[in-house]
Amino acid sequence: MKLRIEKSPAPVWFRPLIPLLAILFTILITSVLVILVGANPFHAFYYFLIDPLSSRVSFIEVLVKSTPLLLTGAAVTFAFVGGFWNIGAEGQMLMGATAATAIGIHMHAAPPWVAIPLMLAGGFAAGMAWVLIPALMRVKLHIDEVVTTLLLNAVALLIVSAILNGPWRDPVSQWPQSPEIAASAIFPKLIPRTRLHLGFLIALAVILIVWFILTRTPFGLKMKAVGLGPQAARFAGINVDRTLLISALVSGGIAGLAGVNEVAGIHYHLIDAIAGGQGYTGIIVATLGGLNAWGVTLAAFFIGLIDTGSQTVSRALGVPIYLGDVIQATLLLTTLAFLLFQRYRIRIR
Amino acid sequence: MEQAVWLTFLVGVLAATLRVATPLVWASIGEVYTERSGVLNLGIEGIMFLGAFVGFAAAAKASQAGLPGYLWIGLGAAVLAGVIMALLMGLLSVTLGVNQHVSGLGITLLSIALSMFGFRLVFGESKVLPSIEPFGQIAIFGNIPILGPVLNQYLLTYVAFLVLVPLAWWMLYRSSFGLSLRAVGENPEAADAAGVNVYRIRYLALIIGGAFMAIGGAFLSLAQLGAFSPGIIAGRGWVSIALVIFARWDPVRAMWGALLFGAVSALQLRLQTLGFQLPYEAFLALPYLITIFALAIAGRNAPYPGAYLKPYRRE
Amino acid sequence: APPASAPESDKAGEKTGVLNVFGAYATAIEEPWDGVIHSALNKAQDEGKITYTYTDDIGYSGDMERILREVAEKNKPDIIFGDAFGNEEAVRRVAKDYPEIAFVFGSGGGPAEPNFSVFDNWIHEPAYLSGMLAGAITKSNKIGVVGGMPVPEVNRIVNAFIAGAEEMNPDVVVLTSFINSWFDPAAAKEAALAQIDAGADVLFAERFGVIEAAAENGLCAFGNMSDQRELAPDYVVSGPVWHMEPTVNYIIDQVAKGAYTAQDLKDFSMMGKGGASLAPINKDVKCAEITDELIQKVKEREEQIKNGTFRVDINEAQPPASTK
Amino acid sequence: MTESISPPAVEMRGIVKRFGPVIANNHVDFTLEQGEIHALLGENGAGKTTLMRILYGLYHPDAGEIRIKGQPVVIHSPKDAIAHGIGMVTQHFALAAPLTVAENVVLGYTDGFRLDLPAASQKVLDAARRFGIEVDPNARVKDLSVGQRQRVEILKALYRQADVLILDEPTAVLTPQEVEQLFEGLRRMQSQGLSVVFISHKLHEVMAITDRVTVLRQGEVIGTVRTQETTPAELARMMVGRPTFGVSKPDTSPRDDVLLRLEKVAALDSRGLPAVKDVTLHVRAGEILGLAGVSGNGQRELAQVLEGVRRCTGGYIVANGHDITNAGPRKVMAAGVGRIPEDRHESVVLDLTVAQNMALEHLDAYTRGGVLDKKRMRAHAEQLIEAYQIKARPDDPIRTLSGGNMQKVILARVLERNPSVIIVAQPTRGLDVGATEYVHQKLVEQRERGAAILLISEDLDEILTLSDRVAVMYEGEIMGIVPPDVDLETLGLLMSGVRIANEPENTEAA
Ligand SMILES: Nc1ncnc2c1ncn2[C@@H]1O[C@H](COP(=O)(O)OP(=O)(O)OP(=O)(O)O)[C@@H](O)[C@H]1O
Ligand SMILES: Nc1ncnc2c1ncn2[C@@H]1O[C@H](COP(=O)(O)OP(=O)(O)OP(=O)(O)O)[C@@H](O)[C@H]1O
Ligand SMILES: [Mg+2]
Ligand SMILES: [Mg+2]
Repeated sequence: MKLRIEKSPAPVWFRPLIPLLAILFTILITSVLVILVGANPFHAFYYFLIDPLSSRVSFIEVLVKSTPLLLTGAAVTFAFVGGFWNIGAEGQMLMGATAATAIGIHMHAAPPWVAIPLMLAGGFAAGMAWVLIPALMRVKLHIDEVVTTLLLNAVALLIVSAILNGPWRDPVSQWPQSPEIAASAIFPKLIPRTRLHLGFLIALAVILIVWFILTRTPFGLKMKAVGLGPQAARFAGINVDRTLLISALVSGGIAGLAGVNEVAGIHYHLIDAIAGGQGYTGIIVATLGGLNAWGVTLAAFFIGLIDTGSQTVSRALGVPIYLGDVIQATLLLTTLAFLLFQRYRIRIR
Repeated sequence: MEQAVWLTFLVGVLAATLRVATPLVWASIGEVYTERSGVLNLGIEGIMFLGAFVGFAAAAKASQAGLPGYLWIGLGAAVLAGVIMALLMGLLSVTLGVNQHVSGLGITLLSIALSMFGFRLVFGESKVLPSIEPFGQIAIFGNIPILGPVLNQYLLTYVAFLVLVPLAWWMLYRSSFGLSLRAVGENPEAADAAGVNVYRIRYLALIIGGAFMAIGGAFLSLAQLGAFSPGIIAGRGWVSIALVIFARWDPVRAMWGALLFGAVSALQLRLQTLGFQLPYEAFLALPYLITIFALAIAGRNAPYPGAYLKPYRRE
Repeated sequence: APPASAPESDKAGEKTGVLNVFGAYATAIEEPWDGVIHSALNKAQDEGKITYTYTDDIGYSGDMERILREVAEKNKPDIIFGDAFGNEEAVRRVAKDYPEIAFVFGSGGGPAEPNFSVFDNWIHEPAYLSGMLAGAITKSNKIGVVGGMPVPEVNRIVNAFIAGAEEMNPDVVVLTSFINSWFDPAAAKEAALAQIDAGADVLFAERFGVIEAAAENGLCAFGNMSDQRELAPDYVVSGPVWHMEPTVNYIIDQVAKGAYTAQDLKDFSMMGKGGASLAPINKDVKCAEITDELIQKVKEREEQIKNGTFRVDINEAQPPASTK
Repeated sequence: MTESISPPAVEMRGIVKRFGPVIANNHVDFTLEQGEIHALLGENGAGKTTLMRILYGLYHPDAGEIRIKGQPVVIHSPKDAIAHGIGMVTQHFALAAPLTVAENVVLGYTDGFRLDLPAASQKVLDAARRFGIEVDPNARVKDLSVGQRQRVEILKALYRQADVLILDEPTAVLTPQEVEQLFEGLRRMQSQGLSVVFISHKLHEVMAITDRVTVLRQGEVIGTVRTQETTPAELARMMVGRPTFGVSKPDTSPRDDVLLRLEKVAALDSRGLPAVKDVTLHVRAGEILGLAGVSGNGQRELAQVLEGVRRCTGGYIVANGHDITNAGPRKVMAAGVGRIPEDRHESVVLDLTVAQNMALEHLDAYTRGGVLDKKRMRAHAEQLIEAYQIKARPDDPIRTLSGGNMQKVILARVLERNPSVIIVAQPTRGLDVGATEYVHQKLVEQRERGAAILLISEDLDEILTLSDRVAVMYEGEIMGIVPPDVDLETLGLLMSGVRIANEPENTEAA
């Protein structure tokens, strides 16, 4: 048997079905594992995909879960469109969270309308600062940013850990976690008795802005030109270095906002697990979302849903929590592969 | 007396350096192979994890069944697991041409999830970590004064430094497979036109790479620890990615990079014992910073494989 | 694997007989701290006192609060056990919103009215006894300790161990390394090997990975949290063990009676109430000779601790890298 | 006939190949006799490359049959093709740049697992000698010139004992001297029994080297003729379906005002070596100044300096009264300079649409209140597509356009702004007769309008028919400036670095 991939766009009516097919396929192949641990696959997938949407509380939790992914997804999208392969959203997010904490713990005297914008600005700046070195290395020395940004994630984590084990170690519990930020710096809740907070609106606003820049402004077109053909872009009079630098910095900044979001909306203090892989998930969100703002929005909700669902499954059916992780990873890979059908057809001969 | 203390210290550092470097040598040479063919395999962290788990689980089961060569059975199972993941990576990134960052990260997620799931499945909820009698160290040099402890190493360490590194170098630069591999990574169109099967070479590279990565992971569970735990890889895959770049895609330089990393880690732990209060984070960040620094020096000449990250499609 | 409960069974656990208990763990239950709680609850379930479900490896990135809220809303358990460290604020926030549920969490902080009780692994007493054994059997007068992170929970165990060693052997030097991780056995092993190179001939394995280093070098080691003898039957001498059964049984009792109040459950994790013990001393180790005289001495101390005539100091300061 | 005794080297019968709706080859029959040089002719997109890629196993035909030396064969991949003695030199070279010549040559054709490089080098050297090809087997391909790389490609095929050699537009990137060398090599190979398929758009080359010609049009064979029994005019008619006429330049003379002035301009190449040395040129309104020279003598770098994408390390440039020395593309364009670069892919973003590419150089004109005016971009593109007869829609990614249409897009984008200075390099490389004629026509129109045009080309015919004056460049220097009716011998001397007596600027004054 031989697989051949041919370029041939899928008919328009078929495209929305592709993610559904991916889900079906995933259910099919992971059912084996579900049965292996003695659970009913139908129940399992009910909890995975439907249950989180079936109650108001858990639906809101899906939104909460999606919030940082909207931001990291937007961050990665912005960079990738501009031709900057930012794998470092994780580290930029950590730096954003660190800056937000540094500001937040000193805001006891400040009203929220001072504290919150300050934290957002600080987080954005810190994310930008963390991507600055890889961006400059790319622009000035032509050094591939995939690796530099990836490596700086580890460095960011070590810096956070050093701060948390050093000056910011919680004075009471002695655990590596920072003091809590001031009450005025905490994002207000959008709905009482839920965790949905201001960060969700901020994330939607960021998505909207990213969409607008990418599709409606000359700078967006310049970014695409630089991303798709830097040489030709330069020939056309576009300042490639500047465009690349701005894409990278804005991307880092948005990732930084994701960090602010976690500190001010969820934890209220800094811990080293605050990014928890969500920067990497942002890459997945951006790619699944096809590097456009609406796709990213959908992908973030989707990942938020299966993330929530995976814990629900384990609890409801008493199966190891890792079953959810397995299904989630399988779904990711399957979707990734199935998305190809939008543009290609696979011929088996 | 002073002298003796420092000698023990030095010998200890050297021995630990080799130990710590071993899994990195395996994994980074695996990654050299895949990257030389033009595929960045970010699944490395997961494949090492899976190798560590499958190797351990198979060895533990074989040991329970009373099989004599249970450790080798474990190692074989780990290699098989690594190869399967490599095939999956190949299906995604070579055959289907999916974005390599995402498929690699996906492979890592899947491998870790499968390992943890498998661990529960195989060992249940154990209170004490299950363990096995691991590979012992080769003690034939144990009697040599001073250097004895340095040379007392695991078989897989010996294989890594004395067989794997030279063999990998030879394969890459002195075999026709290596030539095809380099050509495929540089210019798949050219290789294809010359009659080299690009897909086959990339799959082979991924398979070899996956096997080595899995052995790197299995070294930790089968030799160094004799146990498996969720924190077993702890970022060693990412370090290996850094080493590959630092080594400019050369197996011998990758070995030196791994040794450097090993030395830094060994030193950090020993200085702590001697009472030096150094922030350990600074030490751990060192290999990453050195790599970035080395890249900055190498600058625009960093010899990335020409087809790095690019899927190949004939039509 | 536990049997799959049908989706409808969520409403089970009316306060009639069997209590409905939920476990919420930040780490995998293979990690010993949570493992101890988990096994105590499992035992209670086996004895028919409770029905027990749990979620583990929840992590520290914001999922704990969601899971607790969902569980509180949907499953409506009578009691939730878990570890709060690293999720402290989130757990306390949820507890406040569900006063009808008993929240019993491992925590470094105090209890909170009306429903938030705290416990911790107060195993410094058996750690002291382990230290006595270690101090007595070291020949090089150097003992190594490898710990996870220098938090109070760990510090007080290590400090008690050191104190015990020093009681038996005033000349002893105790080296302490932290690997700054809860779960990196390879790093723990390397740290232990570093201590062996520095002359240590007895090791205290606060974390996994250390016993392997000791066994490989034919040296004695002490486990932690559970009896770890089976890891290396020839080399593991003993070690402090934590039991959650007293805590669990007490809470179940209180809740069933309707008498539950928020409190610090510290005492239930100490030797006096059977919440802590010294693992059976392994006389058959190949690394040292454990004399009856020594065992006798340790047993005496144990008795004194239990009847309150000897108090092991609680010192939560970070132990020095080397005591001398 | 002698050849009828031995079966043909290659026979392709009824070959069909579809790409979606496009039929690239429609029941094509093609026969290559042993020992002949056979030309494939046709407009862009006629299906020449497709047919040969099928023969070389790069594409799989939807229908049809292939016979090699009379035996029916199925060719799945280049490996099969090589096994049947077929070698192909593609339009875009298939070489791995960081590897050495020897490594590239033996790639995929090594015996055994062990790679004996010294022995391989020796064998490569032997093969090279046999066919009179000069290469250093240990040189890295990335250090070789285009001509040398092509020789490596040919060597690769010969090393594999090819007796059928396919050359897809081999002369498109060669200098006249290199073309001559190539032809010599081909004749030698022919004498040793090789059969050659030769694809070219240049009719005089076809007339000079081939024995037979097969003409394709829109995927179908129009006919096969003996070269000796045909004329360029007839071939052109077969290709295009109508008679063609060359472009003639109206007999107007340039005006006096110098619109483009280069004074002692110097620049480095990508490796940092001096490539352009003290070049002084003046181009006047209504004039086409041709810049001739063997490739690699600094023309490319000079063009890039003028286009604003390469640093000028000495001297200055004035265009239209503006100093544009190191001004960058934007200011260069603002000074009224239009640029048509050598490499089409250098000036369009392949994955953007036609409309986007047409607007890319002047985005400000399509911005309203900070927002992109997509309607205007589209309207503008539709208008240009109409005016320049481009076969494309505004929203097509430009990648999907043929070379000729892509060139028209670039031409439209530049010319619609009526630039007073035009820098144009290799404008018809790879274009067919019809498209070439179109481009030449447009350039002549611009000259009529009063633009100052610097035409850089390695195609001497092009230079000589279009230019008012011809400057010759050699190793970064201007050797002399001569009228277009100069004798070819003088031109040849200049191109090989022999300076003629009179000072260049003397001709300028005339
Ligand atoms: N890979 C492809 N995918 C889709 N269509 C293709 C592909 N390759 C060629 N075609 C189509 O096949 C037709 C023939 O193309 P081909 O490259 O064979 O022309 P050609 O005669 O070599 O042209 P040129 O003179 O420009 O080299 C073109 O019209 C083109 O649209
Ligand atoms: N991937 C592709 N998809 C669709 N059409 C293609 C593709 N690749 C090539 N073509 C078509 O094949 C034809 C010939 O391609 P080719 O690469 O030979 O370009 P060309 O027209 O000869 O220009 P140039 O020689 O300057 O590259 C073009 O008409 C182009 O439309
Ligand atoms: Mg062609
Ligand atoms: Mg062409």
